[in-house]
Amino acid sequence: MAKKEYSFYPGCSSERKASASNYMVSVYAMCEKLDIQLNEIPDWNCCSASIGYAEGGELPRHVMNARNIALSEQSNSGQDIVATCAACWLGAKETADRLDASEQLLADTKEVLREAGLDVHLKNETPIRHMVEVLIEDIGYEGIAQPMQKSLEGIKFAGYVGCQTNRPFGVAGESFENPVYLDKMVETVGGEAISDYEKKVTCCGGALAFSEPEKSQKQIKEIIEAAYDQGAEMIVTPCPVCQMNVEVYQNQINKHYGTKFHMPVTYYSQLLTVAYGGSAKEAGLDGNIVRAKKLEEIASK
Amino acid sequence: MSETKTAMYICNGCGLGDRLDTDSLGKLAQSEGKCTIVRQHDFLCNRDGVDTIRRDIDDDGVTHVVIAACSRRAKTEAFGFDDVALGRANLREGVIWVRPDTEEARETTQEMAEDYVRMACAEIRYMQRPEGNPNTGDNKRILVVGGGVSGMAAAVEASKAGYEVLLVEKSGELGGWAARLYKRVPNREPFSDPQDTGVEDLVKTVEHDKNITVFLSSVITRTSGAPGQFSVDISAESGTTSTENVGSIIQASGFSNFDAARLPELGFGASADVVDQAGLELLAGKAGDGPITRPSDGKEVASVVFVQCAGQRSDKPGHLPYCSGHCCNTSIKQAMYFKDTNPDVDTLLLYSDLRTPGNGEDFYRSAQRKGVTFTKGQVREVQTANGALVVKFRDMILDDDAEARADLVVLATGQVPNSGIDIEPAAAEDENEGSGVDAASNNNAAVEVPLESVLNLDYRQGPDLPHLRHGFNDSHFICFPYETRRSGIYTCGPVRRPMDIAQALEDATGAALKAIQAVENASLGRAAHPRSGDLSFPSFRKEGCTQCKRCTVECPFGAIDEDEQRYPVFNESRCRRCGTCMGACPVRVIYFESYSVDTVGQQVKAVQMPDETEEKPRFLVLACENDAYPALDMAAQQGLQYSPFVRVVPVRCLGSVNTIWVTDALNSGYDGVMLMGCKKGDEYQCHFVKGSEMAHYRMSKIDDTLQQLQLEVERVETYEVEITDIQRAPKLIDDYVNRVNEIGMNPFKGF
Amino acid sequence: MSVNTAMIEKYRNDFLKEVEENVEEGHWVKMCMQCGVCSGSCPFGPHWEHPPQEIFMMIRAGKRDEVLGSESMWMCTSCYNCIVRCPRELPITHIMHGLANYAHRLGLAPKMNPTRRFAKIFWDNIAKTGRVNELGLSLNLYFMDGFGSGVKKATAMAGVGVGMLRTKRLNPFALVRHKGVQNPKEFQSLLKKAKEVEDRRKGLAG
Amino acid sequence: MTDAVATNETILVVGGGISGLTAALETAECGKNVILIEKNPSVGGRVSQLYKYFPKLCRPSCGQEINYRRLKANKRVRVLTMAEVVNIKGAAGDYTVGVSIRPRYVNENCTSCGACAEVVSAEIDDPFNYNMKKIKAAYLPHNMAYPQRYVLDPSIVGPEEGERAKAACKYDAIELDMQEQALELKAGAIIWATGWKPYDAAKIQPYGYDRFPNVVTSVEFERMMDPFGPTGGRMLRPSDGKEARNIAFIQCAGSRDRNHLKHCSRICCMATLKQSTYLQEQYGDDSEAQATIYYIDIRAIDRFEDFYKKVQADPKVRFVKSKVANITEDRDTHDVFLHGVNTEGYHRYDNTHDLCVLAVGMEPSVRAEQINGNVAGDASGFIEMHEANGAIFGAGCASNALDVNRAVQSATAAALRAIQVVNRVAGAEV
Repeated sequence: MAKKEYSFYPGCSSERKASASNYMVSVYAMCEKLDIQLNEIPDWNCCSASIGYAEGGELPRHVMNARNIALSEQSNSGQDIVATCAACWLGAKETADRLDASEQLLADTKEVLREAGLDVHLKNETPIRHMVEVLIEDIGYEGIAQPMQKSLEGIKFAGYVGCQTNRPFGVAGESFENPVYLDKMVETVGGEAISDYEKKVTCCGGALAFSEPEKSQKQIKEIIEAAYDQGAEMIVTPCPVCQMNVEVYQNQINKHYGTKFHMPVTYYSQLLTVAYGGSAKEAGLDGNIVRAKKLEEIASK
Repeated sequence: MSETKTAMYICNGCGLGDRLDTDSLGKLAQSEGKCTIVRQHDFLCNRDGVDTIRRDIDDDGVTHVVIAACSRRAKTEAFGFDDVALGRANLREGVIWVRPDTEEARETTQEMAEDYVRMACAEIRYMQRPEGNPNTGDNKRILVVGGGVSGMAAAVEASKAGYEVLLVEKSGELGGWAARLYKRVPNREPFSDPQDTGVEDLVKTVEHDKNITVFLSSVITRTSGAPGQFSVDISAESGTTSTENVGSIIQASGFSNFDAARLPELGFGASADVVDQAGLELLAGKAGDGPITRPSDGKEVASVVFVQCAGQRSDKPGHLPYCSGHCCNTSIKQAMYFKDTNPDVDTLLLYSDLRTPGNGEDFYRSAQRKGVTFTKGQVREVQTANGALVVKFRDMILDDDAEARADLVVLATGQVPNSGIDIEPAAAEDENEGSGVDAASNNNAAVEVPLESVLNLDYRQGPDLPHLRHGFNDSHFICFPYETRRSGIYTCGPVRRPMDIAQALEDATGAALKAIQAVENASLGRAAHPRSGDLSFPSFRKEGCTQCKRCTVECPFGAIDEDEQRYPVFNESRCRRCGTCMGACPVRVIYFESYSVDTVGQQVKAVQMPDETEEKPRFLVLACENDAYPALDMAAQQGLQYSPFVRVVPVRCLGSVNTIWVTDALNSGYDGVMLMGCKKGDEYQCHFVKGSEMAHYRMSKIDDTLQQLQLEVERVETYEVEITDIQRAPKLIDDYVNRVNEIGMNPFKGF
Repeated sequence: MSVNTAMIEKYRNDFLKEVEENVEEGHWVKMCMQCGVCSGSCPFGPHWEHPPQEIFMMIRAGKRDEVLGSESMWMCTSCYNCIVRCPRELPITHIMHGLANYAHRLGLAPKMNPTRRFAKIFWDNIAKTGRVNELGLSLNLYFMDGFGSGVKKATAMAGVGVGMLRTKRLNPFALVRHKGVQNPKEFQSLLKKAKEVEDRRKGLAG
Repeated sequence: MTDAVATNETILVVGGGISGLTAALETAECGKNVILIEKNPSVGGRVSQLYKYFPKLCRPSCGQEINYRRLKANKRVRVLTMAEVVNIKGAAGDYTVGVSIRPRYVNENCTSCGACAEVVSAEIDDPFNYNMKKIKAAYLPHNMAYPQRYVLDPSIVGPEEGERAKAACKYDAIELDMQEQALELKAGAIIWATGWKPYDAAKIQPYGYDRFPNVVTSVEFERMMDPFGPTGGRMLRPSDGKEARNIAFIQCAGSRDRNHLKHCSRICCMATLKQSTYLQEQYGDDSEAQATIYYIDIRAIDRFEDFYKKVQADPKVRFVKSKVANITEDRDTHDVFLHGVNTEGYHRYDNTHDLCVLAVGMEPSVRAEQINGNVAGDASGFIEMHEANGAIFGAGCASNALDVNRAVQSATAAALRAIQVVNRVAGAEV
């Protein structure tokens, strides 16, 4: 397959030793097997996520995202921007849309960026895509199956797409209420997907897991409970915020609600890396607080 | 009468040949039936079968044809002989499909078929091929009453089809209410802004149209005659009256505005700044593109509140119980008058259901984009103390009592039809017990317009078209909006039902089509809807008539007038051929060429009556041809079965059932008579309006004669049957037959 | 004269006009037809004092203080469920963020609202180095109410912390030094300039 | 059968629903020649799939019986079924219309005796019942079918089932070698009455029509009431066939919605009010049966208000001013949970129902721009009157979302517009 190059926007949580560093490890391993080259945007900055709205206001947030786009257009020109975290993807894409829609906002943004010596045309020509879009649209399910060496047979996954990876942009052709691409990906690599997983697109509380822990943890409890009810052994998700929220608070939820959750929460990239013969380490399985034992066994075979 | 020659064709197809002894049927047709030609055919409705019949008619001078095969509703393309008197004996759906194919049932099935052959022969003997009503008029001019947009549109559309039109307008100018609108609700993509009314152009088109003659400041003082031959007196204010002949009439007399003085609680009358929608249109007209100012002090309006359903959708006395359909869109349009001149004017619209159907949704969104605020609110009161207007309302969305200050309040009041005099106050009596409105002023309860007739019909039953609920002259039927109860006269526009300009223009074009259709059919002597194209017409033996006037009173379409000696005058072109008069006539002098007391009465007598020892009762079923008879057909098609002892006769309407058929049946030994007609009452389904209702009434009179003859009243029953009662109809027959069998045979059997 | 009173003077009675002028995507508020889909779609819906639909109605009804002082908008988890289902295509999530930002700027938002305070901590965190210092963020959050409660909260979350450390998803050194963009100073001035341009645009200066 | 003689004084009506039929009959009864073409094997259109009409609760087949009698008695109307317009050439007063007729495999000899159906075992989905039921592959479209002739589904022509049907027919009405036919028809004016189709409820993802069996559309619910329909006339839950007694009706399902149908289809409110009376009809005064209508505005326009008042007085019907946000399902019982907020006072609800009916809106069956390139249409695809349309006139639901009464009005008006063109062509000054 011809080598595919993308301008890569990793996002803060993906940095080494950050909360989603194992996501990055598995993404790089996966891309290597799929002949995808990720050229990181030099000196990228945070997208302010959604929670930045309160203090940030409109223009500062757009300037932050515009800066990333400008840097990408400058050093990785002609390459689609790819983000692995939904918040980064959303931040950049929304800014691109808003700048395209409002001359005023574009002019203000350019005026500010000029101070940092960044000239930018920002006419929304650079497509801003999520990694799952790249996998489905550019690689395709056959492409995903192609480098497979091991099947993840025998593991039942609840595909938890979450909110921002699915809305408001989502993947073309997929329904907001019942996206099926994650289930298809699981089945492509031999896993068993629970296609009618009830909490597939329910929000885990996002940033409010920090500021409103009880309310978010009630959501998370229902998300995990539904996975157990429908016979899932693991949850797979495309979003670092969902992964962290659904994984790290399980003990607190168990204490608070008396449940006995011990549900591994993995990334699609970890599944693919293992399926492509990658080791547990290459798949970043050592980064999972709740160990994905069955996956590790397959990886070690 | 020209030489009549009758031929009977018996089909052996569709299982008739196997299930019936068709040879004996043929012999029967010759002997008892007196048919000169009797033929059998294995597949009567195919090319060869049809050609056989065609040859007999063309070469052997056959004038009366009976086809003993399937139902009169089937194979009409094959058996479409309209140059002979045609009868159908329903052996398939009427006999073999409703009886089991068993040995025990063979005999009674054969008897059924034989009776139906006898009945068909009896009917054809008394039938004439309808020649068409001789007393026709061929005037093709069209009269339009009312010069508003509805009337003008009707006139223009009729003229475009090449017809001459007379347009009579009561006021001094054309345009009606639409002319007083500043702008109208848009009727074209993108549906976002008020549109010019286009009334001036319409008025110019009418004035320059050579086909249209306009009578201003004129009213109709007398209308008489019938479709194709109406004579109309048009009286001008100046006193001169001209009599014109026209072929059909379109009544577009429009509406009057609800008298908002009936809404004191909303401040109308107490403050000049509380206006109705018509009032706001005047203010907008005066303001032109400039800002609208308050009537009281000329101050520019900075805030306005629209109160929807003012005096509408309410059961309070003097209010309108219905919704006028256009007022939500109109209020939105009027709110845009303000917003388009000055976006800072606060416009609040309080609704209970915002009704902007169809593309009105774009108009609603456009209003919101312009900043009009909408909320669901029940307005209790508009306070007008010391010049400031305060609208007190219950905000249903925020669920609290709120108030809004306003420089101007617009009340969305409704439309009241100018539908003339209510000629059936008795009927209107029971309709509005609920709303506590006294009958006399029923239709004009809401407005003090003096009661004057619109058409001044010189008809026995009254000067105007009958009213439906709430005083509208509308058709009672959903699939036939133009089926009024006066032939050749069609209503359109808001007099028919509340509507906006877009629908009025469409309605007017439809009414113009029907008026053209009326003049074309009247000149050919063909009936109008629902028995469209029927050539038969009513005539009567004057010498037998006792001037009891029952026919002139009971005719649902007011087609029969009275001459000086109070004999009925039949106005054939006004007749819808339903036969209600024939059913009413106590001396049975009224008849149609193809449908008379004999064509059914002789069928009743033609049935062979087994004597009481044979335990084979006989029951007559008189079934309405439009609902009950098709229901029995479809029951047969579905393989449902019923008693072999009934003989079904389709009738044009239960209203045409003459009581003589019932008494003859009972006298000649029938054990019972069953009538199956349509639903009656408020939501009546009978397309001849009162047929089913009168049958119930007349049959209740039969009970007295039954008791005199010591016959049980249960022998004669009248049922309401719908066309979809495919499973119920056969069951009704069987239950009735069993019930009467328990009572026992008719004692008169064998006399 | 604080920014807030300036606002009241300028927009005497019409809160809707004020929102249209100053709140992100505020011009959409008038397009709501009160159907109820957004309120019903919100995962945190039950916790909203006034669901989004009611906020739009209150804005039209001029209830300025109840809206700007309400906790509701701070319950928004930015899950976009309302945006994709709104029959009028209102960008509800952005309007809620805009209202919260505006209330925050006017100082009318509820002082002790946890999300408001966390959002400020988050912004200051990323403004410092251009990237999120996750450890710094968590600690600032725990200790925002002082040392005592901070220790209590930190120990409650110790289990999570250890788990993250063990799996190398927590960088202890971040306490000391966190590397973000190459030139944090220039980045911070960028944000400062952006704020000035926006305030000038919205007439909020001063 | 198809020796359709047509000149430029003939009027072509496309679509045999109530609007097409009305336009054809009204035109013919003014003395004009008409050709009526209908895509399905029988005329009748959507109204023949309705159980009752609002507001009178009368029967559509009653009006159809009258129209069929007018049709049978009028030699000026020629009906071509299974026929569709392929192209339109020419201009007002002189059109040439390409028509293609699909093979019915049954000729005019058919006496609808049903013998062929008895020997055929293969079944197909019944389009008349929105595929909720199976029928034999040799079938009479429905009780009131006109023309009253059977049809053979192409799936059994070729395999021996077709031969068996042919053998069973005593009147050699079955021709297995019938081919698709192309026809050129002349016409002075064209009345386009192709009507509407219900919006595809599967597109309304939050309501899960494609995932939950007990979420049905209003047209499917209407079919359940027909004794000859898929459930023998009873309101049953598709999941377990049990009686549905606690029914939810969701108004504006995919309507007044920029993500779906922008326009309001006018009839869905009245259709739901009508369908709420079916509970009383089926369960009598058993108070346990309950209908809940979730609405934004009840649009019972003008005189329909009387009917709305009657339904409001029915204790079995509850009104909730709210558009349901989404539906979830109990995976075991398949009961549906409706989540939303009642706009009047903002009360949140999670109501359980055993059946949910989506009052879907109307889409034009053929969008204006698909007709022949230059027919003007509004954004929803309904035909809009415009000189550019020449003598192609929209009638009924092809011109707007209309109830039956307005559709017939529109068809009658279209008839006159067509006649005006034909009269000009004939130069026939009356």
